[in-house]
Parts: sequence; C-alpha cells; structure tokens
Amino acid sequence: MNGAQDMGGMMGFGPVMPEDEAVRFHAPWERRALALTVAVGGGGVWNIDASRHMRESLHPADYLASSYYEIWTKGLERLLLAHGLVTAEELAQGRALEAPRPIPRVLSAEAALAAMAKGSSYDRPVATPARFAVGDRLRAREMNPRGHTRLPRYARGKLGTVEIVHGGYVLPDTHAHGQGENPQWLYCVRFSARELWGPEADPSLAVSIDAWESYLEPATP
Amino acid sequence: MNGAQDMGGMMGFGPVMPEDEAVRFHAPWERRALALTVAVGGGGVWNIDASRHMRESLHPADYLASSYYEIWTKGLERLLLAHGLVTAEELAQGRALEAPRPIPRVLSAEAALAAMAKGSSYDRPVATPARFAVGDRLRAREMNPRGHTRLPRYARGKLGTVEIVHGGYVLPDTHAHGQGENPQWLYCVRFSARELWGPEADPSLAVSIDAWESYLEPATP
Amino acid sequence: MSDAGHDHDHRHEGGEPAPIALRVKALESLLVEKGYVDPAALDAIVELYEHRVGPRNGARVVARAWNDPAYRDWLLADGTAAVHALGYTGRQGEHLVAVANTPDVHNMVVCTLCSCYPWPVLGLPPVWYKSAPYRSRAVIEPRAVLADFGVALPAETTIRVWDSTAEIRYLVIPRRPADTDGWTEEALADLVTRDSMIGTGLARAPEGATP
Amino acid sequence: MSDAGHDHDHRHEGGEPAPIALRVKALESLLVEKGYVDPAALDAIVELYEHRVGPRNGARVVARAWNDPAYRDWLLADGTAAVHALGYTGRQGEHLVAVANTPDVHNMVVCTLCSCYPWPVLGLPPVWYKSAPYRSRAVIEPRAVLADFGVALPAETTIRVWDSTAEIRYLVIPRRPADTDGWTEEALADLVTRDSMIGTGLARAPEGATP
Repeated sequence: MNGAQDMGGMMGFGPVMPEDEAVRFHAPWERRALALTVAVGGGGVWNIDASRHMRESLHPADYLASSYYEIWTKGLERLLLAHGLVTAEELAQGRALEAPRPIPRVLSAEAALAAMAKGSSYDRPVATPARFAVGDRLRAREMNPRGHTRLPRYARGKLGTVEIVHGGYVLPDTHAHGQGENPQWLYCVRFSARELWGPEADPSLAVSIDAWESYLEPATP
Repeated sequence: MNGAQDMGGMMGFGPVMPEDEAVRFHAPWERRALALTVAVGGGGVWNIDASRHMRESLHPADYLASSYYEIWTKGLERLLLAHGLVTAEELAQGRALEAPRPIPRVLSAEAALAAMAKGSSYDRPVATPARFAVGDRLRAREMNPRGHTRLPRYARGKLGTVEIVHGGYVLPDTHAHGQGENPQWLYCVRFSARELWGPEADPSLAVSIDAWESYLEPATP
Repeated sequence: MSDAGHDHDHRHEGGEPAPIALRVKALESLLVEKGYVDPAALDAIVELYEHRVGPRNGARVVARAWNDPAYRDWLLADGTAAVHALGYTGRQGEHLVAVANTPDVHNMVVCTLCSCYPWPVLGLPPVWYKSAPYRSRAVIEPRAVLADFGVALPAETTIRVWDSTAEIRYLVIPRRPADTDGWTEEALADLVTRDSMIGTGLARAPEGATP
Repeated sequence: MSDAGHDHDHRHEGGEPAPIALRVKALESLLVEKGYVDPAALDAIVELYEHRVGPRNGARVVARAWNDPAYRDWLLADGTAAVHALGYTGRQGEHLVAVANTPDVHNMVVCTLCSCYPWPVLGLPPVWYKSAPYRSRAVIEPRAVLADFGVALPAETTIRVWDSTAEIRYLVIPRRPADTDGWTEEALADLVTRDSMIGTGLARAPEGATP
C-alpha cells in the first residue's frame, strides 16, 4: 500500500541525527516494546509480513509522528485486536477482562533464545526456472496495490539491471494477507539515480532494491 | 519538493467525510486564520507560490496531523518569521516586542474587498511559440526538485496527451523562491489511469494535471 | 523542525503546543499591534466569504448554461469570460475552465497538492476538499470517493479527474435533471449543489421526480 | 482511524492518549495476565539484544575478511554461510549479502520501507536508521546523509545504496585503514564501527595515523 512507510525520496524530515553505537535504548519502555513484539510474534499467530502491513496501515500522520518502537507497539496492539486476542477495553485498562484464546505457542525464556538464535528462513524452492538472469535489463512494474507490497514507489516503472539472483523467497504480498507463501524468484535490481530521480540526480549514485519476479517485466515487453 | 503535500495516490487516510454546503467554518478561529492569511498575503511581502511552498515545508507529520486552516496558520507564522516581520518571542507572547518593519501596503477594509474582487491574474505573454499542441503525446519529466514545484509525483515519467493549451503563466518553481515569474506555456495534460497507476487501475478513469512546458518532454525524445 | 514531527514552535503552560485557537488569537493581536493588518479588513474578508461569496454563485452559472445554449457554448469555450460576465470575479477565480458532464463522462475536480478551488463561484472549499482522504484518493480511486458521497455511476461512464496544479480553476457543469423543461434559471439553480459542481455529487432531482 | 491522524485508541485522564511508557506497561501486564507471553522470555530477549548481540559481531566478521583473503572471498560469494560459520546466526540474519567498499565504490544500506537490518552481526538498528530522515534521504541524496555523519567522499566515488526491501540483509565491508599491516583480527575489529558496516561511516584510522 502507498502508506507513510514508503518514504524513499520524500523530503522535509530534517537531518539525520547520528548516535554513539553504545546506545541500545532511549527509555526502559523501549526494551519492553522490543521484547513484547518479538515474543508475541514468536507465538505464531501472525507472520512478519502481516506485522509489517499492520504497521504501515497506521494513519500516516500517526506513523510519521511515532518513533519506531511506538510504531511497533501500535502495530502489535492492532494485531492483537484483529486476531481477537485482546479487546480495546483490556488494552485501555491494562488487565484481562476475558478468558485468553489459545495460541500456537508461548515461548519460554529458553525457547525464545533458541528461536532468536535460529531465525526463520524465507528461502523456498521455486519449481519454475528464473525468468531473468544477472545483467538482464528489466522494468519494475507500475503497480499500486491496496495491500502489502515491498516494491517501493520510487522504483515503479523504472528501468534497471539484475545484479543478483537471490533464489526463491516467500512473497510478502500474499503472505501478509494469509494468502500463502507463493515463493517466487527474488532479484537484486540496480537502478541509476538518474533513472530513478531524473537528469538532475547525482551521476555517481546507483540504488538497488530486492524485487520478486512478479514485480518485474522485461525492459521491452 | 517531495513533501507531505504531494499526496495524490497515497493510501491509509480513511474515508472522505461529506458535509453540508451551508457549513462555512467549524470554529471562530478558522474565520480569523482565513482573514489573517489573506490580509497579510495582500500586504505584498510574498507571493502565493512562496506561501504554498512554506506550507509544504512543514514537517510531514505536522502537515498530515493539521487541518488546512492550521496549515495556513503555521505557514503564515513561518513566513512572518522568515521575512523578519515578527520574532519567535513575539509569536509566543502574542504581543509586539520590537518595532514593525515597513511592508509594501496594509489593506484597509475597502482595499481588501477591492483586492478580493479583482484577484491577481497569473497569465503572462510568452515570447516563444508553444512547443506542444492539443493532441500531442508527451511525457512528464522525472524531476525531484528540492524547491517548490507543481508537478505531482504520480505524474512524473508518465505519458500523456495535451488536452488544452492554456497560454502563458507565471512559473511557480522560480516564483516561489524570489527568482522571477519566468512565464511559460501551460498545458492541461491528460493521462489514462492505467498509465499512472498500472494495469490494475480503473479502465474508465483519466486524470489530468496542468503542467508548465519545462515539466514536459516529447513522448519520444 | 523536530525529529518526531511535532510542532514545538508554540509552548504554553505545561510545555504543550498552544491550542490552535489561542495561537491564532495571539497571531492576530500581534499583527494588529504591529500594524501589519487592519482589523476592519479582517472583518470584511470574513464577512465576504462567510455570507456573500458561495456556491449559489456557481449554481447560477450552471442554471444559465442549462437554459441558454449560447451561454453554455461560451462557458465551455471561455470559462473565464463567461463567468466573469455574470459578475463572479476575484481571487482564485481569475482563470476558469468549465467542464460539462454528459451521459458518458463524469468530471471531478481535486487539488492534490494544496486546496486550489474556484472561490468566486463556489466560495471557500469545504474541509473534506482540503483533506488528505480526498486529495489522496480522488486521482486513484474516484469511484470509491464517489461512494463516500453516496454516488454510484455506471461502470462504463468515463471518470475524468482534473487535478488543479496551476492557477486554472475548474468548474463542473453537472447534468441537468430530467423533468425540468421550462424551469426558470432561479428554480434550476436550486437543484445545483456545491458538490455537483466539484463532481462529487449530482444535481438534485426535482422534488417528487423519480431519480 | 481518525480524520486528524491522531491516535485515539488509548485514553487516560484528560482524554489524551496514554504516554507510550504507560501504554507499553499496560500492554505487558495484559499479555502476561492473559498468558500470551512469559515474562522470563521478555527478560531473556532484552538481555540478548542489549548485551550479547551487537555490532562487535560484525566487526569480527570484517576483521577476519581484512586479514584472510580466502574468508573475504567466501564472505563476498556466500555471505550467509561465511557469517554463520563464525557463529553469528539468528533472527534477521538468515540471508546475508556482504558488499565491499573499494577506492571506487562506497556502499550504504537502508530500509526505506521499515527497519530491516542484520541483527546477528550489527545488533538492533540505531534509532536514526529507522527514522524518516534516513529512510527518505538515503536513496535520493546519500552524500548529504553522509555529510550529516561528517563523511565526505570524492565526487568520482560511486555511491551504491542497497534498499533492503526483502529478507536479504546487507553488510558493508568497509575499506581497511592504512598502516594496519600485520594487525591482529582483534585489533582490527576495534577499528570497525557500526556505522562503517552500514555505510554511513568509515572504519577508524589507527590512533596516531594520518587519516
């Protein structure tokens, strides 16, 4: 969706504020927001693409005024509500008013650490051969789906070159909406900044995205 | 600039809320915000393009969380500050702490009504002939200026057809920045929704923008 | 500008930004005290746009076009001259183009970049016209926007959206309702809603008529 | 979702949204009471990412690559296997690609759409990495972003920005500082900053060396 999350190329946000790498959190609640998001996510009720979509579905003014851990928190609350695991009244009161619903698993400390150390692979075999090869010229499609997608607006309609063929990967566009993993070939596609931003762009700049096969079409159809 | 004002095609803002046409204002302060913006603007210190640019320069989170009269008010305050007509301290206190600066004119009630009734024409003669004619196919340029422009992002790089040749008009891109009127030919350019938004778009939809000649290039350069 | 995007320019008690009403009041006091504005001019501007300039102006233009084919042709050929000839001149109406709905084509006007709107014929824009939902959606899903207004058009109707990106202001001439033959301009004007001249509505059917 | 874009889900006294600290606290209490999370798991996750997983992991990968040409080749050919071989596995590091800076090419990593970042080698992303200024500007004016970090590169250097739009995570191998011949991996790792592995910084020059 063309939400506030899709901010590549936007202007007006001000400077980047570097920070010492020793800083991990800026307030105690950030630790808990991190842990809650990761732990509840590990419960297996939704997947990572669904949680990204919930975050980008925040009202754009809310998204842009929130720090990222705030975005995570608001996204988590909405996921819990959407899946019927909590009620709005429970969130407001901070205590349970109804019986819990069963969820696939509740991670113990040990299980959480094991899950973090293992991660979740998203590569999947794809039965068909890759349509594109390294060096191929292609075009990112003009598409504006209302649901989740990982093709940023700035790349749509633009001509690029395949730089890496990553292999088969779960397609977020369906996975976020409970419509299956639908693995597709994933490519790293390089664009010149002039192609993306026009002739005034930095001539020394190239930008790449990772794009699933259905995001792409041959340069000359 | 690619600010929050450029919202054509964005998603996530919710439904449009219709309203009875008898409603003019929602609070008394809106009347004053309107009148102040119009009256101070009539003072001749800045032009309409500069005021549009100041509004779109608001932080995107602030822009999107503000009603339009709030945007006007914040833009007006910033213009007054930028031109040294008021200080931040004066704005905070709501009273004058320094002597006023001279401005070209202060409108009386009579002068204000005359100015409203007259308006300000933006058509200007252009010495060179129009490059494009009705029916011509052309492409809106890919451009991402940091300053003011009136070419929305959704039309950039897209193929369209000249529908109307409006005549010569003041160019906002320079006018907003005190770089002169630089009048150019202005065209109404029609795009199919499929060109703008891709093959999934409403096939019955066409969208036009008004675009200055420097925003446009022949369809096949 | 702050990192979090809040507006920190104006603090009052407690460090919160001043409510907008207080902020505008302070601004007015300051500008009057500085002599940059004449309070009488402020009152005159409010009175003008609250009570005198509004969509009934545009309704009279449309009614004239419905009843007078020569005027309609003129309006479509030179909107500025034809509208100004009825006395509707002024700010944000310096350059006008009128576009007519037909059985095949429905027109709709938006300003995605700000709030451009033909003040002399329609008055000040309604809040929804200047809002993010309308500005974002009108150019990509106008039929869904029309549904928010309770308007459903046949799938085969062409939707023609005009994004007001320059100083040209667009006025939609809605379709004349059936069963209005012989009506006076004044009676017809009562059927012309503001929304019908933006393109988010249709002209009202006469009372008692089948829609 | 509200028209004005504010978040109205959580009201406390006065009708204002609850401060985020209270909101997270309430959320944790609720989820623990409901039995959806184990508080011990929360503590373990915090401890892991606050104290054990961080950019020193990535620094050791880079130092190894600087000192061991075979490892460097492997890292560039199969980042996932080469990084996992050093024991840096886990969430948000399942699929890794390493990209090496050269005298001609400077790499920089961003996630314009959210906050994708290689946790097992760099830890949690810094707040600026997830912020709108970085995400919006890295792909259109990376040299201006680099200037915010005090980094200026020659005009002829190619800037190569990698937008992490999928589950592949990118790790920049910065250029090895001069005057470090014969240094141990451990000593070299101290020169590898987090920012140099994102591409918003360079590796530190040895103390006393001319930069």
